[in-house]
Amino acid sequence: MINDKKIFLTLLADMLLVRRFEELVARMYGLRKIGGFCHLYIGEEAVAVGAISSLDLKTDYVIAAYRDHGHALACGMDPGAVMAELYGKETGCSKGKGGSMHMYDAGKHMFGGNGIVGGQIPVAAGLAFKIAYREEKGVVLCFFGDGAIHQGSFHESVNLAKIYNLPIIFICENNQYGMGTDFRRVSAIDDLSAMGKSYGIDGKQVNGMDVLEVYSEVKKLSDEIKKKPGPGFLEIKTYRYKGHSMSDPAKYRTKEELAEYRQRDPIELLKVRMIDAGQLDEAEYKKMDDKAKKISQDAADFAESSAQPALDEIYSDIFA
Amino acid sequence: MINDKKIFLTLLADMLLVRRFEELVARMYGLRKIGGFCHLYIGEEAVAVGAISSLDLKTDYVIAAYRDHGHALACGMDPGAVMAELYGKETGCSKGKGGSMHMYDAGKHMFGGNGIVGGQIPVAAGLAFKIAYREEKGVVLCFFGDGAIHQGSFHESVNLAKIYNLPIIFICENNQYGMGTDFRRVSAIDDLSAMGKSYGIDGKQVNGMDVLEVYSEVKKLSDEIKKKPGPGFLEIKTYRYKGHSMSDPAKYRTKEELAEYRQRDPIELLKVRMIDAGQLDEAEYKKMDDKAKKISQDAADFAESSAQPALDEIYSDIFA
Amino acid sequence: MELTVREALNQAMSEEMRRDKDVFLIGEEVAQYDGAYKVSQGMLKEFGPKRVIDTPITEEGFTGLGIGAAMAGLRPIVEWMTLNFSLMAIDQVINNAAKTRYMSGGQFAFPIVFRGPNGPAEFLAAQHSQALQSLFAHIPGLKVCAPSTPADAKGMLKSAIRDDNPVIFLEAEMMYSWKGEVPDEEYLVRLGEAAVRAEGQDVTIAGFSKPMRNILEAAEALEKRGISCEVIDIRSIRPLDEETIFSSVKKTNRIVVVDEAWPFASVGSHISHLVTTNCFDYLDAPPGLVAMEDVPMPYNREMEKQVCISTDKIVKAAESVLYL
Amino acid sequence: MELTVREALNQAMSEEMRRDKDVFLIGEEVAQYDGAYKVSQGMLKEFGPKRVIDTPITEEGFTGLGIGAAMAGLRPIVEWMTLNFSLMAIDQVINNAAKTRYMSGGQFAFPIVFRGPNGPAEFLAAQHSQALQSLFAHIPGLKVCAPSTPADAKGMLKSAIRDDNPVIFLEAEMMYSWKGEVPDEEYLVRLGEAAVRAEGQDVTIAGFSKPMRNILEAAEALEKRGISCEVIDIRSIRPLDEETIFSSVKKTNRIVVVDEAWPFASVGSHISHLVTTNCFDYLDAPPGLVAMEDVPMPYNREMEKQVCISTDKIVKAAESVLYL
Ligand SMILES: Cc1ncc(C[n+]2csc(CCOP(=O)(O)OP(=O)(O)O)c2C)c(N)n1
Ligand SMILES: Cc1ncc(C[n+]2csc(CCOP(=O)(O)OP(=O)(O)O)c2C)c(N)n1
Ligand SMILES: [Mg+2]
Ligand SMILES: [Mg+2]
Repeated sequence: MINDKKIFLTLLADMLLVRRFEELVARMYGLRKIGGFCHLYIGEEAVAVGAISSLDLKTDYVIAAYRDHGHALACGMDPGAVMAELYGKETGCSKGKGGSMHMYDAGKHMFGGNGIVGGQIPVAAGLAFKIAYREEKGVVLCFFGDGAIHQGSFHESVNLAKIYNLPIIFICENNQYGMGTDFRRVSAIDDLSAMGKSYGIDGKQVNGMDVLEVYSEVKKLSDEIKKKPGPGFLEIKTYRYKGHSMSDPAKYRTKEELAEYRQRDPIELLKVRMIDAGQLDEAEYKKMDDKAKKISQDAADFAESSAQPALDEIYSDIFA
Repeated sequence: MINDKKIFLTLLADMLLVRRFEELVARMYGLRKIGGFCHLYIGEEAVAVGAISSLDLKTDYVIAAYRDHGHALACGMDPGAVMAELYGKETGCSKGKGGSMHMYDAGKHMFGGNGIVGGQIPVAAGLAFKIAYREEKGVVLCFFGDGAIHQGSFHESVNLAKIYNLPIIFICENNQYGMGTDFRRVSAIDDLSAMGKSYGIDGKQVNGMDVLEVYSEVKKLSDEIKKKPGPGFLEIKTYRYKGHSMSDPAKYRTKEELAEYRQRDPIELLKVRMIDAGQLDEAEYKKMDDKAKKISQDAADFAESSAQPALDEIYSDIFA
Repeated sequence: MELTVREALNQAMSEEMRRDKDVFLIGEEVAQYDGAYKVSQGMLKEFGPKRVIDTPITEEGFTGLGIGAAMAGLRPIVEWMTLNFSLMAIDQVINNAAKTRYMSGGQFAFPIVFRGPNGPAEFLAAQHSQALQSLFAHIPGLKVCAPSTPADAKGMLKSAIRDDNPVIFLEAEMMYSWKGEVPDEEYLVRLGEAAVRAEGQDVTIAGFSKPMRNILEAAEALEKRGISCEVIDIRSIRPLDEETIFSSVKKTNRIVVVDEAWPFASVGSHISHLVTTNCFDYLDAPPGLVAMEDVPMPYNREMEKQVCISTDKIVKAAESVLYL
Repeated sequence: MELTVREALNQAMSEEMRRDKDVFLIGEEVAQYDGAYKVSQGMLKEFGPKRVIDTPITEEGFTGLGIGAAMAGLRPIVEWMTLNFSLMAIDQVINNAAKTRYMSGGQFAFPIVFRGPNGPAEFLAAQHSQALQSLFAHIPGLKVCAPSTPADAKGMLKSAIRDDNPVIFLEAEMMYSWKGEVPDEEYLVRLGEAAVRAEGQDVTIAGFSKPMRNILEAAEALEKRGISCEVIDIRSIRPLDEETIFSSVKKTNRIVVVDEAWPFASVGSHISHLVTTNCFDYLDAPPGLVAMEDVPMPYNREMEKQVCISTDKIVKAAESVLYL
């Protein structure tokens, strides 16, 4: 496990930003500034932040599903551009054409955002294929949910990645539910990491409420892959505090279950650990938290004051 | 392992019929009586014959891919109707509309015949679903190739079968090649039966050149399933003597490899075993073989003398 | 009684499940969650988990499973959470459901319904706003329907469930809360029959599903200006009730076809083609087509509105075929 | 020089791979087997296994892999062994290749070609005889081409490979052995341009891909009877060269469109619709459409012929629009 205060502080700040940003998104959704399907990442921050922080996005790549605000921010995308995208404004990262499920930043190597469950997994293999083809040193992190793992696209892609020795880590973000469905109800096995075996990969379960564990495991694996290309597979166990999307009251789980996970809150966990180790005090934490709130609010202000896209923009960006 | 002369004789006769039938098909293809994609089963007879002979097709079901003549005959379909289908005649099992890849006999519970690699696997799960839904006692045998196992449809279907406890045996007929591709080149693992683990199933490899082993393993598994419904998974290792289809010269493999497998010919193996056990002599064998040839020739004569379908039949059988 | 489309669909399925124990409902979130759009509300409770079945997110898998179950004699209703996801299962629909009866020389029937919301809703962007009727309507062996009222939703879904052939049954998210009168007693609406919603003389406007509201609004606006519109709710895309459309055009001599989909190779442009071919000498103007703009759907709401069908676009198209 | 379509396609790919090291070929049996239809003959030998890549039978997987590689900057050629199997990958094509540029506000380009034989060959039955141009042509964000000569096959495939957008490139098994003159020197045929194969006055006959042979035969037969045909090889379905078609119709006042696919919601009926909409006052007869019979393809060869396009059907359609 890492033990580097500077990294700890970054991880904490990044998780706080995602948390505060998403809380603000929820409010703005309530105010109808944002519409459509909107999936929040609250509770799961340690996964995207821990995993992506360990990368070098000059050479590495990230691709995710529709629950992608956290990944976008963890890739260092401009919070203003992400929020403006949620508002559908022309300053949004996708010029207001993509919305919540379609965050992209080509320069930051954030390749989406995909609304089709499992749809990004073969594409991710293609990103890794490009790295291998050009003999570069990068690795791809492909995020998908416990619901997505049963899609055929997962099976096909992992096999392809293995036979071509592609530098990719398949990360199943197991937040226990696919929409209203407890993952155990739709999976033949409970330890999803065992699925790697079908492709000659030793999968591993990782505690996704512990950002340091996530960071360390992803870093270790990506370092190995950069030396000896080939796919890795991690099941990162996590939990979402909110409903599946803004319209889901999440009646399919108990209050107790939610409360239990809140006890293991990833931000709280790191904070306490750092305070215990004398690396942080409450005042410093408060300052970090305030900063996260301020960045989020600035993003919302930016989005609010940005212009609507011109209507004839509906015809642009179809062909290159 | 079974030891029942009556069953041995049936298995031998059935394998001989498939062998002689397919040899005649090859000749008739050469004479352009048969056209299109035509995939022969020579060398693999023990798989369909062994597996299907162990069933009771009043309650059990069979579904296969496009290499389906052997399965059709093993289900007890009328050889004349199968041959006439290959000839495209109105007396064909599918009235000349299906051809080589689309053998069906609703009454005999032979449900195809599917030209899309992997396409029959979810359908097979549906047949098993019907058995479970109606609380019947049957089991479904779903045959597919080593090439088909990488299709997403396999992964999705096995998971479904497990979570719904469907009575089905997934049978991967591993004849070592998918078209011109050695299965090891496109599979992350060599022991395909290991893939069952992802779905909580103990897969098993079976020697597909030994019809008694196939018969016994399938029988054991289907008996178990009839007692306690749920999917099973067998990888039956076999070998096709001919090219992938009639147009394939099969240059991708060595003469030695083929010769080696011919040494373990499934018909020869059972014959010798029975002769050694005093259950058969050469004359009896010759008689059985002649009968197989005669049935095949009769089938061809029937096909030859059957009428072409009326041309306006192109508009029928679309809707029920 | 007055029902929403959602309730009408729910009643159709529930009544048919009471009537025939071979009918069952399968799909993502249809059971414990009562349906992503609550169309199956209460059905798990009434029929239990054997007949109202949640699936993993495996469209190809559970669609094919439904097809196999139908082939073996059951009568599945497969819910696609939205039609967008049917693209992952389309091979099963086209290559197995639509063709196996033919390939087997008529040995099997496929009494199966595939249903779910189709087309754009609001704010959903390109992957979640697709109207896919044209892809399915292109394929012989499939029936395709798209009702626009609670009464049709119920009567046609019941017919679809009793049909021995695969039926693609298209709903629309925005329509689920639409209300309308539905007969109290049991009834069916036959597939393959269009409905004339308003009789008129000057121009025919024909469409189906959600745009029917815009069509009726447009007709009203035009009536106010003294233009008499004949409004046809196509309802059944395949089989298509060509007669009703053609006889209307032979009367009005002008038609606007409305299809909430991309225009190229669409149901809409096909109907335009059929009208031209069959009513050429009656046409005083070429058929008008109101389709979605030919672009992926943008997320921004104003852009989205720009892309979609609107009452105004229909009025303009009617003016155009009337040379106004 | 004289080449077959097969050789022309092979040259197009090989030349582009020599020119640009980001171009690679991936698909089932393209490498060690030299292609199921031998289109990639010798390419593994020349370019090695890094650039000519065999895949497992996983259309969704390797199609999506190609899309990702294109998104990251490479220029993949994805071979579908036949277009029939593209149905297993169509979600990737529609939801990712066609839409991601738009959904990202123009951040990514998708320089990718999907190619393979489309439509009926001989004796292949319903699952292996599908002409799927209409499904792809319906989708904004895709280009679709279907050449009919070795020269176009080569020149258009080279253009498709250099295009920064997803191109569906439709071939035909029966065409692979067709021969024709191909320029010796390097050349490109631009996408989006139709070719007038014969000038004429009395009737326009327009089509693409394999039926072009029947069209030319039909035109010859009609010429012998003194009927002068203008023959248009559409070549590029999307973008469609509407101008060439419309100006021909404005001259001849009659058109027969030939599309080797099911008629409903097809490219063929769409072109008929476009012609009516844009040339209404010039038309002396409604457009004729020669399509496949609206049935799944039967195996029996005589039935198959009955279902397919034929020279005779085209002649009859021309007679019909000429009121002969
Ligand atoms: C192919 C497809 N099927 C269904 C849906 C509808 N849907 C959206 S999210 C979702 C649940 C996915 O769960 P999971 O993969 O666990 O991701 P999570 O939402 O938990 O992050 C479903 C069913 C979809 N978008 N795409
Ligand atoms: C979806 C799909 N992709 C490709 C093909 C072309 N194809 C037909 S058979 C075959 C090889 C299949 O190999 P395997 O599953 O091992 O079966 P075998 O022929 O060995 O019995 C291929 C690639 C097809 N029919 N369907
Ligand atoms: Mg989940
Ligand atoms: Mg094989």
